[in-house]
Amino acid sequence: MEYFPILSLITFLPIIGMAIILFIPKTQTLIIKSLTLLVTGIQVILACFILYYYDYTLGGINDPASFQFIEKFRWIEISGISWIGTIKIDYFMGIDGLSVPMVLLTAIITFIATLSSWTIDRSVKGYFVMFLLLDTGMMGVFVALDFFLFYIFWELMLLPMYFLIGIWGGPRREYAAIKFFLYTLLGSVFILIVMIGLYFSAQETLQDGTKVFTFNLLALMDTGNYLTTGILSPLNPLNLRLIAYIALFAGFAIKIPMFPFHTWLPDAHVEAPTPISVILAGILLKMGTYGILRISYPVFPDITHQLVWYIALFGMINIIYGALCAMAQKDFKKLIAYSSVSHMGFVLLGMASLNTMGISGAILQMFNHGTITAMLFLLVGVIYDRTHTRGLDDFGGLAIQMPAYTGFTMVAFFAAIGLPGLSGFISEAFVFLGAFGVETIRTLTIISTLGILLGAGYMLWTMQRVYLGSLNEKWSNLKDLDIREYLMLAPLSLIIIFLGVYPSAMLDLMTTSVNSMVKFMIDSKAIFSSITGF
Amino acid sequence: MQDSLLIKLAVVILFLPLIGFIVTVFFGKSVKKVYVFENLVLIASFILASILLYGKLNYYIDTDLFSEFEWINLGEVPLLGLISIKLGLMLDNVAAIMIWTVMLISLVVHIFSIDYMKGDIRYNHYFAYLGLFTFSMSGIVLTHNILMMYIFWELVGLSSYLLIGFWFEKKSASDAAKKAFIVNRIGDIGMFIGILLLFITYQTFSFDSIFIQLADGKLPFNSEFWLTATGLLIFCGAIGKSAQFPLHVWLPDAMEGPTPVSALIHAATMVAAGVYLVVRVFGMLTGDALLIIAVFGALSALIPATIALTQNDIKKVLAYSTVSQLGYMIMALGVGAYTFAFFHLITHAFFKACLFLGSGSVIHNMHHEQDITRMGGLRKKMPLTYAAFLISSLAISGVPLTSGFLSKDGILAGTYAFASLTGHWLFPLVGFFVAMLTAFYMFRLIILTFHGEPYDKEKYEHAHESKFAMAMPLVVLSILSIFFWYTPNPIDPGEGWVLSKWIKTPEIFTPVETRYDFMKPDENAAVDHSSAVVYSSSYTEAMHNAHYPAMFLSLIVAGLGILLAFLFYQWKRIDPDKLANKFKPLYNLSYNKWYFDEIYDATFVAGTLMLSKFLGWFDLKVIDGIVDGSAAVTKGFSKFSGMFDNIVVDGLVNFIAILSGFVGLIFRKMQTGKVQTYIVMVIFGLVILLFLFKSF
Amino acid sequence: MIQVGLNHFLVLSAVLFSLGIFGIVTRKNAVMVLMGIELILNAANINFIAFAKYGNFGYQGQLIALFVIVLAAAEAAIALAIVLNIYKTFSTVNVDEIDTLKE
Amino acid sequence: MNIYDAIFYLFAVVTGLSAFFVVTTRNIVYAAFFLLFTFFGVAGIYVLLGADFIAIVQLIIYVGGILILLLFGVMLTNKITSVQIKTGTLQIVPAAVGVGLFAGFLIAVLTYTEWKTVDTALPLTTTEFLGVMLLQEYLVVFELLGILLLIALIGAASIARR
Repeated sequence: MEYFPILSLITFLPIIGMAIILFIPKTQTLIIKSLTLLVTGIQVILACFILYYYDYTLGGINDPASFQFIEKFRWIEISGISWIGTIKIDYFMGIDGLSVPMVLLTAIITFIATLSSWTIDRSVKGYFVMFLLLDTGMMGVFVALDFFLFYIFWELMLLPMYFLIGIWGGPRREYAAIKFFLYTLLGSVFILIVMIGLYFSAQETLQDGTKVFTFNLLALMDTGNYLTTGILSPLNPLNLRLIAYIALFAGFAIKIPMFPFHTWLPDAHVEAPTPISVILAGILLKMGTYGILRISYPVFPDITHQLVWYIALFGMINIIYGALCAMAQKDFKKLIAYSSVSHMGFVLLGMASLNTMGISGAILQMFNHGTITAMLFLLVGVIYDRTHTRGLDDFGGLAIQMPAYTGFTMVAFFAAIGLPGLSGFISEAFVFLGAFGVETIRTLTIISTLGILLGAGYMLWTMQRVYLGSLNEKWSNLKDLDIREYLMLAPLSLIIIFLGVYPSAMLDLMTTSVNSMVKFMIDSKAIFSSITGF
Repeated sequence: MQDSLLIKLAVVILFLPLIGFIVTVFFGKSVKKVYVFENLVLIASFILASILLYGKLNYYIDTDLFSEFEWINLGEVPLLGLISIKLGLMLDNVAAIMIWTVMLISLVVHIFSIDYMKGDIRYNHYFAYLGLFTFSMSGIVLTHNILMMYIFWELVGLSSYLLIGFWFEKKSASDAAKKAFIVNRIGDIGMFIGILLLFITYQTFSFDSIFIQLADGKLPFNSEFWLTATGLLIFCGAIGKSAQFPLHVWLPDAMEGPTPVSALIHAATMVAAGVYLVVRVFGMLTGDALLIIAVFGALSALIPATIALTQNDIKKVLAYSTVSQLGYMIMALGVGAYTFAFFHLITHAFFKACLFLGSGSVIHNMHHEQDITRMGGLRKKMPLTYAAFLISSLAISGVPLTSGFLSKDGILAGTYAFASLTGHWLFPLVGFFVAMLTAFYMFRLIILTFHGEPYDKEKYEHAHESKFAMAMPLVVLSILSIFFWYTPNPIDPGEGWVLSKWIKTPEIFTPVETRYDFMKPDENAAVDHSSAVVYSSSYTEAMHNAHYPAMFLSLIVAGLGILLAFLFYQWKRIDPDKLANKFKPLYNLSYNKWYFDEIYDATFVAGTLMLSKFLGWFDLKVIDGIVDGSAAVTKGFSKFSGMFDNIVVDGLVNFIAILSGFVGLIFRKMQTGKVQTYIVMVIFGLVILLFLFKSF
Repeated sequence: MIQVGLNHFLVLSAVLFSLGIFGIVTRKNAVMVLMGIELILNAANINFIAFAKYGNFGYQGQLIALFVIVLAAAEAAIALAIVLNIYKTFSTVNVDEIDTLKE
Repeated sequence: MNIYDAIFYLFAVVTGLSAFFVVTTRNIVYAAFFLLFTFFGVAGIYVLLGADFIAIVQLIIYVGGILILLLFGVMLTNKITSVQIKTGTLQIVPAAVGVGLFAGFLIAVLTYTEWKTVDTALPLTTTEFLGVMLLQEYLVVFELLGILLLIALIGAASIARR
């Protein structure tokens, strides 16, 4: 396995699938669907391979030697362009404990979203082409270790998403798609600016001893690589790093989405077709937090330490505000969209703690939220397919008509409100354990615990309005789940229950990395104070 | 018998009901008879629990057994070192007795339910949920670790949610289920914060290692205040689960569930979990914390008792009496009467389960009539139920020869002794007053239900004694409400084996200066650490002195209460309605449950809903408005620039186009279509170029 | 008269080249156009070989000239085939009458 | 003025004149014959430049191949028996002016440029060296040319048959 480019394979496999689909006549929808299913299935298998060969003892984060499945070679090399000098960009992929859960999540959720896409009947070929392109973009973000490559994947995913919402979406799809596109594009611009700023601030020493400007994230994490005169160098007296950090953070925060940048989410979710909602909530939202952990934190440890309180504050606002907004919604999908806002707040809070428990809680919450919310959206999709309405007040008593469906809903709902024994609990508990241990954000943490209560409030209220009570006569001939729906929901609920009972399965993957990350953050605090003297 | 065997037995007991749940819930639809499996599982676990109890009390009466395994390992954490989270079981006498009680009551409820629930469309699921509940409750009882306790704590909440909302077609049932879960969550948040405090202080969740570190003088934030606060935060969990004031509102509503469920969960076991939690963490509660706990207990004993006086729903009366009795236990713990509190927990479990099952029997045979004013005279029709109900009522009222007398008298004596040592005389006062109220409302219940003339002749005629499966549990439980199971001496519980050998006051680990004065070790006794007696001798003495006065007083108040009940309802010497009219405000206050629901609805619930509505509006209009507004501004600007583009820029372009079109008209002539002409032109072009760039 | 050197050859090739172009441009008959093209190719060849001799490029110039000749042969074959085709289509080989490019 | 120069001028005149006649004569058959002389002249120039092999190839391919081909083209497209083999000219004046100017500039450029010349003494026979180069350094090109010729052959046949 040593030199097998498994990461490239898992990333570009969908592109290959896409190329093949382009040659299939568009009337052969079954073949197109099966091929997509095959491709995503292979991705899941590859992810399992990665898991199997993954070495739990290697930390990663800033140490290139302890990254795994590394693929690195010179990708773009343009020499001697006037004042810019030589441009050298690496094709650099590798994974550590931060990315492994995300790679796994992406593979699983995409596979399930493919199953859920079976009901797409409008221009199927185009849909799956876009779908697979999106898949590559998402996977790429999680394995790229070069900022430039990361950015390319980041942008690559934007376009198919726009079309997927804008063409296959609901009645207000154009509005939602454009809102999503512009919002995230705005974020990308911020990221781009900071990326370029970083590029001209640090130089990497190559093996032959020459120094070149670099996009290599690991090189950017080393304070020794920064030029004294670099724009974003810690030594630069202008101290633009704070502004750069905020810009970068804002870029990622839009994706999370963090209050007050969250309003694209409800619209996008409501209008997107079910599988796209699943991907949006299950994977895309994680990119924001992943980006912060992978880039913002280690590249700007000094600023991170300064701004932790604000990150926690926004986490708290997300939790409480999202929950309260969710309570006010009348549309099932919107409710879940706002619950995502609330749940991603836990991730922010956990990250703000900067200790092992908090950060592993945050990553675990990312994974768990991915599975739980994906399941919630699938569940909404199930009744939407049957009834073509999503109004919470249009239903009632579905538990009588669809017991199996209600059973799955219970699993998802109770996981979402953090019931022990289901995966949501562990991550929330870890987030709180971590955040509570930090003195500065303790008060915020205590306020955030209200989120657990509010979560129970809106989820159970929804439960009551949709599933309990007497059956609405209109729906007296609804059918319970079919085989395909079982296939989508059962694996997710198994994951949820398994991780609830045995969270170590996921936590062990990340502990070494999280520990080395925390260590890195602590060490770099000392390094920075010795450099800059604050 | 080896200790490892006992622990293994405990593990089996813990997981058997879970297996029952899984099997029953998955085959509930396809296999009609699967509930039999669940019942067999319960019988098996009850037998095992009996063996466990026997083994523990016979062979390991003074040792606590532990077993734990690593659940989560966080590895070498920077600054903190190795951190791992362990789960495990602890088996001490308290746990062994409690698990046996839980299993017994669960078993009788299962058997009772076979007939009671017959014909329900989700019959098998009902048993599955019971299995889930039994599993979670066993988890709470057997755990040695506060995180695990929290885990099972929430699972108990889940099963309670499922069972209260079992008849979810009724809106009131689903409302009650939701309310129960959310109100419990409020308490749980407090408990969770308490757990967080414990963890960041001690880096562990296990009770024993927390206690050891506490005994070494390690305090949260190095302050006694925070130790008190931690204790109280943990107690918040108990407030929620044991339905203590001010979170007691969910329990009466929870009576929407099937009656056997009320017996199992909302009377005997789950609500006792709160008390059990305080029992478990007793060693780390400071004097201040205990005092506040006692105050909450006293309030919870008093307020629901006054409410129970005027309620007409048979189950609601019992529900309020449950809250009141749990308040007793909490108060007892607060005043340091640890052993009596736990003793009362056990005895209460039996007689309250009996009362609920008895009421279930009545309700079942009266075709789901729950209003006691519409019953009456059932004594003749249902003698067995009546007898069981009567014994249990005597027990709860504290009449001698019953188990309730022993435990309740102990609690009252405890408050009395506490008052004599510290001067807080309000506690015994409340205690005795509530004892009278209890006797009164219980006998009011009995008289209205079983005595007198039937209200509804037709229903009365159809009523009959329950079948064996429903009657047997009543008999078993009422027999367990008689004194001789616990002590040979019907007036002194202290001589019984339960209190002298099985349950002992635990060691206190809090710093000496934070304890009640009477809990500080005596100077002369301090040498002997191994002694189980951790209180000072002054307490023992006070307790001894309190015993007889308390007993007589409690007898008097119980008798008074019963007498009043007979005066009011049996002999009708005093007209309750007239009295009610005379004290209209007080009556209304009691009848309307002190308006707790209304107040909460008007403040917290409405407030949250309004806030959420407002934020929903805010989000849609303001935040999204800003987004849309900026989009609109951009759009307007782009419209303007579009116009500019159209008229000015494009005009210019068009002009150029027209111009070039004109020129093109001229040059069009040159377009002959003959390649050769083009070549000539190329050549001219080349010449011109050469001329222009000539370097000579 | 000066010694014959590189410039002489170059001038000769320039003359040949110009004549070739003149032929292409002025002749009506497609075959004649082809002949002009051959002249141009020859002019180029002279340049190659002249530079090979005077520019110290060794044999590479000659080799390229060889390749050009080969290409010329191929070109002539194809071009004549096209001319034959045009003749079949338009019944003429006069390029001035074939002006479909105009439309 | 040595013999070398004389021979050069001789060939130059032959080439130039016959080329001039090629492009000016109205009779296609004559033009073809003048082309023959042009090729001969060019071959002579090659010899003067020390490229004996190329000169022979020039003769064989151009004279023996291409010229015959052109003649065939003439024969096939002009029905000799009925139609005159003469061909018209067009736009002589602008073409003459343009080409003249162009030629002037070209010659000016070529002569005024300072060419860096090294007069290498090439061996008398170049065949061997060319052969070695063709089969070693330029083998790929050589092969490609072979393929090209084949393609041209097939292509020409198929186009002509259409």
